[in-house]
Amino acid sequence: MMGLPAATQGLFPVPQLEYQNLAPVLIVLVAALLGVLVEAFLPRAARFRAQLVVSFGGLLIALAALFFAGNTDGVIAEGAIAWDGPARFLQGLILVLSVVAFLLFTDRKIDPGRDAFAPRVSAIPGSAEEQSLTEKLVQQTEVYPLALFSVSGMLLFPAANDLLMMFVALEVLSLPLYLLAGMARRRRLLSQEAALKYFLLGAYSSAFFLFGSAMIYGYANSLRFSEIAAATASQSASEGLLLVGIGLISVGLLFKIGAAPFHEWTPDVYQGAPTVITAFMAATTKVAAFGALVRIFYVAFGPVREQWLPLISVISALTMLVGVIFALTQREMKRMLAYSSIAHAGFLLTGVVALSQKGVSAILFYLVAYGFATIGAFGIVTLVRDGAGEASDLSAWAGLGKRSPGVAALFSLFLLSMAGIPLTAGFPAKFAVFSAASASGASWLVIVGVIASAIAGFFYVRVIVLMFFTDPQDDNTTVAIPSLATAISLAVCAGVTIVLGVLPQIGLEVADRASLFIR
Amino acid sequence: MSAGETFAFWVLAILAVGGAIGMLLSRKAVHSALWIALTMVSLAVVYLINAAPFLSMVQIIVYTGAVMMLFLFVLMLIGVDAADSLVETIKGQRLAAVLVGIGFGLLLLAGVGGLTVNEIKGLDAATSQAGGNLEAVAQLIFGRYVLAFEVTSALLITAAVGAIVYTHRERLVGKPTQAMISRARFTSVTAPRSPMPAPGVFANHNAVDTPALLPDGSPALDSVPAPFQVEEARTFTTADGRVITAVYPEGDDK
Amino acid sequence: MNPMNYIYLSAALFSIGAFGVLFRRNAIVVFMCVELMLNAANLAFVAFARINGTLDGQVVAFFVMVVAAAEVVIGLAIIMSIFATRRSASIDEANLLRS
Amino acid sequence: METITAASGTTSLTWLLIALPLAGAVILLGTGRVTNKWGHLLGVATIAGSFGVAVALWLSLLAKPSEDRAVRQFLFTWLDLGRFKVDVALQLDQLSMAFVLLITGVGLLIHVYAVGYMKGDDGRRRFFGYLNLFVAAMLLLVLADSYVLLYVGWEGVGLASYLLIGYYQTRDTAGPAAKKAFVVNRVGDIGMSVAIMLMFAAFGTVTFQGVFEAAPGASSAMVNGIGFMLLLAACGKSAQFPLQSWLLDAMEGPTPVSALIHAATMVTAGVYLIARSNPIFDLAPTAQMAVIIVGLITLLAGGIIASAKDDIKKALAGSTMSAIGYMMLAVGLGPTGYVFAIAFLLAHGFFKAGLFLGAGSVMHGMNDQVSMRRFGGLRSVMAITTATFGLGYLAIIGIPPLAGYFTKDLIIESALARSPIIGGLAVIGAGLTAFYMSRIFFMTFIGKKRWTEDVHPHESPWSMTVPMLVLAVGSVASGYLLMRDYTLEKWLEPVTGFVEPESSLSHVVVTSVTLTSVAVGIVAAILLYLRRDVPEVAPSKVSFLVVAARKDLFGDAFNEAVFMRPGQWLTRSLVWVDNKVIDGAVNGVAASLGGLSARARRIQTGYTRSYSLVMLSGALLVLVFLAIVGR
Repeated sequence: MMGLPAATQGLFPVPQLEYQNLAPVLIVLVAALLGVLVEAFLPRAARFRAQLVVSFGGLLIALAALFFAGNTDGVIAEGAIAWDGPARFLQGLILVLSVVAFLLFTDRKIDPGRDAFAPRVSAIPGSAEEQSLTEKLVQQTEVYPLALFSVSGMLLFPAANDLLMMFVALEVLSLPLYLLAGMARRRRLLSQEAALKYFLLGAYSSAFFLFGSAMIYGYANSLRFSEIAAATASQSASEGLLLVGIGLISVGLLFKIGAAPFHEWTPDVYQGAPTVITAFMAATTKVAAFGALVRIFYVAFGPVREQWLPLISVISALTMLVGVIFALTQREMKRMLAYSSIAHAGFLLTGVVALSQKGVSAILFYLVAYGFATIGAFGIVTLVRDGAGEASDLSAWAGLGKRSPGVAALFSLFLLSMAGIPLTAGFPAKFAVFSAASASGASWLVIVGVIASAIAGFFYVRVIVLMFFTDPQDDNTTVAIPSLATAISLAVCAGVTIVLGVLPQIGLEVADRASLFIR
Repeated sequence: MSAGETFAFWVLAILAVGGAIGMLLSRKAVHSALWIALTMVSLAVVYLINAAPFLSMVQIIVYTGAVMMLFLFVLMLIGVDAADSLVETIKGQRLAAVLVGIGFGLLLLAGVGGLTVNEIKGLDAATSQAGGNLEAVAQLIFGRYVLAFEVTSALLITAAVGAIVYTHRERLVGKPTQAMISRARFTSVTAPRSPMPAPGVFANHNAVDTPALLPDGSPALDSVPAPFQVEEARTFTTADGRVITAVYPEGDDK
Repeated sequence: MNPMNYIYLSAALFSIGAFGVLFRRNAIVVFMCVELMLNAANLAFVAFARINGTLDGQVVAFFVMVVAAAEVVIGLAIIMSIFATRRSASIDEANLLRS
Repeated sequence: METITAASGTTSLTWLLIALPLAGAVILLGTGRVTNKWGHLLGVATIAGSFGVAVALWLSLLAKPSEDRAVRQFLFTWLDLGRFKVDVALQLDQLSMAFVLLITGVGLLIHVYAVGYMKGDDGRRRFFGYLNLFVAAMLLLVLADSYVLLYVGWEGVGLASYLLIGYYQTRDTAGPAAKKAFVVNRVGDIGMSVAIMLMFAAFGTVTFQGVFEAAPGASSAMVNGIGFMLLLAACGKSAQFPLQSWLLDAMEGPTPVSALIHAATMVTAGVYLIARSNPIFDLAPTAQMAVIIVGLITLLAGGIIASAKDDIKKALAGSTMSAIGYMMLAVGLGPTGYVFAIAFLLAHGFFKAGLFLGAGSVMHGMNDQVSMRRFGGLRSVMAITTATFGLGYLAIIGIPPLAGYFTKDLIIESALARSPIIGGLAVIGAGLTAFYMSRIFFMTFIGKKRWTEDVHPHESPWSMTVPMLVLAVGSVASGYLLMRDYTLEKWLEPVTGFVEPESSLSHVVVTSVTLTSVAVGIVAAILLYLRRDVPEVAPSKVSFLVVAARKDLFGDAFNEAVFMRPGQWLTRSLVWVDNKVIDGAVNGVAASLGGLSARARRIQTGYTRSYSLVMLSGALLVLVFLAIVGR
């Protein structure tokens, strides 16, 4: 305080920042900045290793910091951040999933000497420049700081306690993803298109979110969730503002989780983006966005639940059905997984509809199961290749069980978990959300959910049947030997999927303890 | 609310909506950009009326000054003259867009319209303690919303890194020296040995997008700098009255 | 004058922007429409700040301008890279990804 | 209702039963080539350990008074969602003990046998890994204390069975066979999962104890519904009508697999399920009647199919179906039948495993040929196999005093006590058994040598013959040991209850009727297969018509006409049912959903503007919805 005149000191209270609790976010941000500095000052040859040290170091230290950050609930950072069970749980989950996904980024063995990212994004696809870059094994490592920036936004998103923080976190997590989506090494045109679509539609949706926030601000005269809740409890006039606000904020958040009818970007972006990025964002974005969605609906709009609950129920049902029905006839593996992730958003929304502590803990558990299975499944997709890169069409997967039983079995494990078959993490997850929803009286939604699960089981099992009971259709398909990092990543995903399937109670108890929002 | 404000509101509202509609209906992207700049300036004035002088300035500097300039800059890069075709290619899109757009707008207005405000609380109370709008806003930015402010820096760095990654072409080999360039020119079969004529030479225009005329009277297309080599045919009259049409072949390396 | 007029203006501008995204094909113009939507939201924030007597709305508007600036840089970078490849800024031509 | 105490002392070792083979499976399947050299020995060792634990547990149970023998070992809570709680806990009582001894005992013998049988096969380590996995899953199935945990074991054995049927990946037929087993079993699984859901809905619990305590309070429709669903599950797993079609194809697996899984243990899981659920079935007479009918149809159909098959393993598979049909019939009879069903099941475990191992031994000596038409006269070169197979043959057809006599005759007796029709059909089944078993024995070991030129039959190595000898001893003695002085009745009575069948016919009469039927069967077989030459190639249908026209009705043509065609028809109709009805239903739903999906996909045009149009429409609908519902 030395330089400040006494009068100013009195006028302006120094903001209180709980550094211990904010440490995970700040550490990831610092790691991202270090990553940028690495890009700026280190010679090209040394960057890759330096980025690995910075990224994994940052994420793991952040995880450790989260571990030691303390369990006392409270509103911190001048009210911008809610430090409670769901926030801590989801931050931990996002960090772990990021580590697992980052491991996939590092693979330079599947495509020998090259990673999954374009050597130079600005190079025109098919040009001589690009070719020579590929031959020279030039790699681009800006991916790591960008992804770290995104992680920092994801950490803030589910912990944000006011609409402004939430909006900023939304943008911090989204902007790097728009960029990352366009960086695939192969099929550059598709990748660029994915980036464009993701960007335009993402910006469109965040405009809705923002306008909704403006309406809520006008209604409640505050951006803070607790004050919005207080305002909804007391006021009766100007319902219109509240409804428009809830509606438009929903649009923004439902877009991020990929719920119908705001889901259409999902398959295109998941397909076009580099598969490792798809793995990363499919898992972590959904975790972060669900955290934010649940917080805003439970904390800020909790008192007016009867106004939005029917809406979310209908969207939940619609999303489940759209996801599974569109997935049924997909021939492209990544698109199929994309629709499956849409369906999962629907299943998760049934947990939101439960609107109970059990519902929250079920969602948390489901996000764990979903996150690991998703990274695992997309990780496997990177391994199955043909001459032009990843073998995208389903036919390439025929007979994989004969060619490479281990990979096929692992992929089946992840699919079975997504289908919710017992002894995989997906079963208790689905069971938990459904039972929470039915306990809250949303029986019809549970019935729709069960039907959707049955249809979903069909296309998951179809892939398994294809892998194990069908003869290979062409000999171009090869299964690449992954690097150690990819193998570790897949092993972790498989391990979590099995352990949480066999011993789900462990996870459920942790989720239960972490399921209380503070206001 | 004073009559003056009412008057100002209507003027500004007409300008803002006019700018928005102008943006919507201009065939050329550059015109759209200029129209939307009008809207933004109008909004800056509206902010001023609404006791937000700081924002008004930021709106001018950041939006109209930086953001719109960036738009225009990119438009220049990708071709100023590019215009949208008016033919709708997606079946039913236009009709559906109009219906949904109007429906949405009406619903939004209806939703908002439920509220009647009898009095404006005004910001005097909020700002007086801090000693002015700027100070009050600053106290909020660096107080209540300081974390968001700090985190915004991540956005700006992301933007910078992203722009570099997407557009920068790092040189992997050394820059060619003048000797290398000369050698390449004289060993090449097609490249002209002599310096290129400047654009506009011998033409009756000296505009930079008009090709020079070669001694045989034909236009030297290469003399026009690449960004100005547009795909449409260009007609011009030479100093001796001949009419020459210059067409750049499509897919030409510009 | 009803101070809600500012909000009506904001809603109108927002709707025009939202409609423009469906209507225009040039990616840059589409993006301008999104910017218009953000501006509309800002107007609502500023007007509500005055109506309600708190400055938070103005602060949000300020943040939105910062965010928009970053978004514009990224968006235009992506559009530029697509343009470099396809020589076209039409979003309709980018439709290789579909079912 | 039995009282269940917490496991303590020796019985707290129950979990080891499952843990040992499971650890074996994990090591063998998880380590890769490192364990190739000694993997099979580890596989045998874990089962031996499990068997040792089983014997120790058995002794400790014997030391307890009869009512206190049921123990429950709580392991951990699997899922606790407030209203729905599932513990992972094992229940060891007299019924599961009997199965545990059978599974580990026969399992051990077959593991030993497989060491010799699979010698030289590249995938031996993998094979033993699967076998261990199977044993672990099967033990979990019989030791579970709730339907959910049982279901886990149920799926586990299904998985292991599927992996083992498809074990010979190079064979073209192995894949489809595995697929068929997979698909048909899923139909059964639907029954299982619906039953569990019904229990959960009706009783709020899925533990055996909880369900059985609550069952008397439930409506008759509910209990019958659960009963029918459990029966459907049992039909799938035990290859009972109408879900039997997969078992014959399952013989594509290596022979030890056929012996262990598709004869002695897994296929009896359905019988176990119904015996275990006896408090439900006792309350559900309609479902119980259905069990009897299914059992009767299968025991006859299985016999007919077995009579027409030339492939030795398929003939034995038909015989297995038929035998399990007997067991189903018995469990359908209620408290008079449960004990006899289990008795026959245990004895069957010995002699059918022995028969399969004998068949395996024959194939081992005959270059893996399976057609009995190319066997004959093998007794001269394979003395031990002939002897052990012969004893198994005599045991299964019920010649006194071998195992089949003591066990199967009791089933027939109680069936006759229930109704003369049921009993009569069971007696006919006994004759049929005698016929097809004699046919197999004669065609394989007696009569002329019809070998192909390149085979040089020889006796199998010791590792294979010793298990066969042990099983032969079991085939001879198990029946007497089990039924002497009501041993098994007393043992199982606390779990399943026991009521002495009240027959109007005396024991002697029943025995003589049955033996007469058996004698007719044997004589028919002698006339058809010993007195006449067996053609090396099965007469084709055309030749049948020609031969029938020459009035040669008592020759092979008769056999073909009477046995093979119905068998074929049955098989075909079942395949038809499988293809049309089951697949058809699935495909129909899939097709209509697929059509919907294909149409719906047109929304996904690839145009960003259409996506934003859908988004804005969505936003519009959201606002409309909120405006209507929210106010």
